[in-house]
Amino acid sequence: MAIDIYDFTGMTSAIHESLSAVLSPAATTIVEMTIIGIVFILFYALVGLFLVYAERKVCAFIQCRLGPRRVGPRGIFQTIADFIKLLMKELLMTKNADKFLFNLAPFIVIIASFMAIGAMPFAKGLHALDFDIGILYVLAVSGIGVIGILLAGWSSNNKYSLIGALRSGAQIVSYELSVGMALMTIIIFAGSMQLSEIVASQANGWWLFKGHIPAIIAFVIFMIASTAETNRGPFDLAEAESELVAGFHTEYSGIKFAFFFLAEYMNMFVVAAFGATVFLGAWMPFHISEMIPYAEYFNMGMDFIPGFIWFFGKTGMLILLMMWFKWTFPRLRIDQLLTLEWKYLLPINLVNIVITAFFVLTGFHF
Amino acid sequence: MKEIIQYFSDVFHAVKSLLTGMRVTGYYFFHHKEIVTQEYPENRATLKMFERFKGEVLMPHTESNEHKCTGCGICEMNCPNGSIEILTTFETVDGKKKKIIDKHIYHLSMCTFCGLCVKTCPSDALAFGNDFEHAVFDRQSLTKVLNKPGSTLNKEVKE
Amino acid sequence: MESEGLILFFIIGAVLVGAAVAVSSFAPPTSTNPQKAETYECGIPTEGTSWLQFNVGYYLFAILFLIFDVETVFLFPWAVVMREVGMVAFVEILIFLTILGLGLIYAWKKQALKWD
Amino acid sequence: MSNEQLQNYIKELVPEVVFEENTQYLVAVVPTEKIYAITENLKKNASTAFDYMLSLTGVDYPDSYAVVYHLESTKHNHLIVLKAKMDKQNPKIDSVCKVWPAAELQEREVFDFFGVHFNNHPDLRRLFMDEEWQGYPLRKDYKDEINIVEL
Amino acid sequence: MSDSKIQENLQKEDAYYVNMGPQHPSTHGVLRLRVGLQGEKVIHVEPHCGYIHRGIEKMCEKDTYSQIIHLTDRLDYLSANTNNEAVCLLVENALGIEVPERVKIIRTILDELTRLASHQLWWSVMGMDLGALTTFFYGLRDREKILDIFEESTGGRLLPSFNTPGGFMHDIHPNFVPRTKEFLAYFKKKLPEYNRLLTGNVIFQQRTKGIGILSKEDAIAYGVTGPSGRASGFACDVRKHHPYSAYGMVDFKEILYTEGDSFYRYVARMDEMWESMKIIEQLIDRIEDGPYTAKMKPIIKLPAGEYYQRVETTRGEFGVFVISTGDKTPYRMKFRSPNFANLSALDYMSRGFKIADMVAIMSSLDLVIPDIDR
Repeated sequence: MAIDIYDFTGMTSAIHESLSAVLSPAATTIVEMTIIGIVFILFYALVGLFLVYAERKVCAFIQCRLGPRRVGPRGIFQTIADFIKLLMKELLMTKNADKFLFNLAPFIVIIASFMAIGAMPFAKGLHALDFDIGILYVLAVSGIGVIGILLAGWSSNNKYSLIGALRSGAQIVSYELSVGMALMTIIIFAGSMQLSEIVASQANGWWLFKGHIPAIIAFVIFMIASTAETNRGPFDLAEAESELVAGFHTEYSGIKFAFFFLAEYMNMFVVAAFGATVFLGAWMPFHISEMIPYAEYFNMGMDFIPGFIWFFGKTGMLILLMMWFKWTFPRLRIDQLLTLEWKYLLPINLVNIVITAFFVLTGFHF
Repeated sequence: MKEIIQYFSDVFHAVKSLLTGMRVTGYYFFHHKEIVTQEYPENRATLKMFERFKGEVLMPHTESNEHKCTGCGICEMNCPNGSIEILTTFETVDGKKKKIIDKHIYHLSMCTFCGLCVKTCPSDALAFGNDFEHAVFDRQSLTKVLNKPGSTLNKEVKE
Repeated sequence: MESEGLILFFIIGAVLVGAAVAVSSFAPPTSTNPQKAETYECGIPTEGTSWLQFNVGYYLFAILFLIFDVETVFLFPWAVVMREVGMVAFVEILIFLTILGLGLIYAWKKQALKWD
Repeated sequence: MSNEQLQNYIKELVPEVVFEENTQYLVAVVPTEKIYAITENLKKNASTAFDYMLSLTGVDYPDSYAVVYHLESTKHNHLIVLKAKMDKQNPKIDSVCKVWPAAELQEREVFDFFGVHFNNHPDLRRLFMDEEWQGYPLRKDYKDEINIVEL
Repeated sequence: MSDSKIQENLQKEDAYYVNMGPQHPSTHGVLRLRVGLQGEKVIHVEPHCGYIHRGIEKMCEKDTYSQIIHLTDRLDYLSANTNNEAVCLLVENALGIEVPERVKIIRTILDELTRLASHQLWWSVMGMDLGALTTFFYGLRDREKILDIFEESTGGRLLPSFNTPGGFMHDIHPNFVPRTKEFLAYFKKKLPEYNRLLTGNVIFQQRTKGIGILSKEDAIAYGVTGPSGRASGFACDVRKHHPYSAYGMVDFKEILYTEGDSFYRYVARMDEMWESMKIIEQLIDRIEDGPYTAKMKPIIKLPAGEYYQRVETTRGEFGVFVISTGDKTPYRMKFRSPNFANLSALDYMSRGFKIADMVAIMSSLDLVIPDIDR
């Protein structure tokens, strides 16, 4: 069992109590909200900047390059410099664009990713939104993002953008199913849709290992489908630069473009964090079976590593995997993309759910 | 049944081929020694071009400020783009009027580095330099006079 | 900290974008040029409208998605209680998924999954 | 077929044909109005089978415009050069697009540069120059003070 | 009008038109394609050329034959050396000059190195067009080694202008032979990596197999030559059928496939790289000491007449057609560029496929735009 040496519950409740001691309940809520808001904005910006930097470094190393090196030591401030540059760029809009929707699209994309990030269990006690239908909530909210992409593509009044947007529509519509069904296997195992309960159910082993073959299949499908959902290569058809120049965000410039860019990375983080939560036990440390000699010492050592490091470590590994996909594979064509979903992932998924149910029924899992 | 076996073998081969590709990129991700790019402006000190690199046309001068150009105009005639203009003056040596070079004007902006001027020069007065950093703000400054001011014709060159 | 949290995240998302766009709309140097407002189509003026009728291929998949997504909604509650209900739930879902699978096979055979 | 056999075959086909002498390949100057019939025959006939058109060139000779066809047979590996001359006032010739689709763009190029009009060409427009361009640049009498700099 | 023609016109009316190019990532230059689409399906492709038309044929009419060399570099810049050689061979043949065997061998080696460099770039760009950006860097990394060989010997990386009528500008660098050998040893290890990364990839195969099929008859009729034509079964290798330079002295295989789709155009080029290495290996040890040029007059005048010289560049058959009046400049000079003929088949090949396939077809044809526009 995990020893709670890095429990944040005490800290959060202490803040809550000290605030309500001096303030009225309503004021307490407002102050707390403000704190959470500021923390999340900072966190969001930090993750975004780091991911952009990480992607550039990863792709550089894969491509026998050095990557950014000029701004700051090893180029770590490169993305900040890029952000400032993008902020200082003129916002352009084509004269034929639908102005309201054109401006609305980046808001929708960012808000969707923001709301999804709120539901991530970063560590014990650090969990802003913990609904009892947490999985469904994350699925629903991350599905909103595509509306932003569709709007962006349509309102630009550009043929490339329109094709890109419609591609992305067909793509998300298909892969939403696989993501949902892959998660369903874990819901069957865990018997709950609340993220904190799913995490708690993995205290003595992650579902990826506990869940046997069905969980591994579900994990693979989840990784493929969620890569597709975030519009990342090899599924980046919506912005396929060799065909559609930049797809749905062809007409966006400056900071508005930056938000689409940021949203893609944040969605990648959400998806990876979600995968880490559901399949790899979020902040739960890695434990080995008690049958192995000296396992308890090993497990204690693992417990000593703080939960949020586990969480970010797992998320980072999944993000690295997604980056690795992107920089290795050619892009799929739209009909192949749909074939992959409807002829391979979906049938396999349906069968996998039945197998999972059978495993749970017979108790044939750890 | 055959179709189902085909279906699963397709999946298997697809995954296998994808993993093969990922192994290649994964190898380079971890082997930083394979990185081939250079950091160009910082490595100026160590950057060495091959000696034959055609960067610009030069007229080598000796220490005593002598060049070999007689002003014959063969390079001007051979240049396909008109990048070379030769202006000559007359000099009186021993009572005889003699044609010498006044200005050997070279338009770097028009040069395509075909090498015909260097090749056809009868007195080997021209050579290629290795400098490749020609970016300037003003197009006029790419027009160069190759013979240095006050330079004279090397005595060894036959007319 | 449930529904108000939702609103909070909605607001901070909107504030983040709004603030950045506001800064960006007056901070950068601007220049006006009618060319900048042209639709980008590789430097050539675009022909006709860009809001055009599109191939039906996409919509077929959207309808299929609708069918399967509704089924998924049925599956989620089942998945939660599967462990408690036991055998009955398993048999029921087997029947349900068989019908669903037959539907998929039907669509497959009818070439509905083939993009044209 | 050897060059002589080819020569005889074409001579039989079109008696007016003139063969140039001392040339690298067999060069036949054919009557312009019969170019389509000749090329079609040369391609369809199994013993000649000129199925591959290497190049289609426009030439501005001092006395006439000409279109030069380099034809090769992938089956028999023989090569022939056909030449069709037109008067300078109103250069017109039949298109060979139907015989070799490769000719479509090449004929447009010749039209663009020499102003040779190809009858029955599906889409005879300028190819390289602007639609509004005046004159035909590869003609010897073409003058352009702005774009052509004499050295 | 026939039924099919009416059908086609109806489709055209139904279509909407998208311009790809002149400023588009996948046209590799400034080619403009006006693409008629129905949904994602391509029903009509209309090339608009001329964005980098420089009038090289007109310029040639007032240049001497030595000066023309530097213009041919700039046609198909990826097979610059071969283009140079075409003009040199034409002049040599017209004048009846026999160049030393050493020159022939070195020319052939340089040709094949050019071919390798060009195919490496094509491989990089093909991967990039299909969305695998990493290939671009791997291909360029290996191409750099060839460019170094060129730079050391000729002084130019991309545009060497090394050939002159009769031979070369100057002698090759002493390092030429060891460097080429080193490169061959290096590239033999890297080429299988290309296959592992891209050729075997299931996504890549799905994207290219059965796409843009060109039958042998169509390939001949459209004049599609080079690896693109040979993938359709059109035996059009000038090196084999009309050997020039040292190609008669070496043993190599003409790569022929019958499938004629994008994938086999790809495979044909990959196989050609092996053949090129084979040719270089056979010749590299046969370079003997000797003169680097034949004796030439300072001013070259071709006897009056009409000449045609064909060579095999990286993309197909390159032809030079010269009409000389006995002057030191040609009366008319025409370049038969392989890309121009290959482009004419693009419309026919991409009809009925998707817009993404059109990009794959175009990159499998390996078009170089300056060669089209001239």
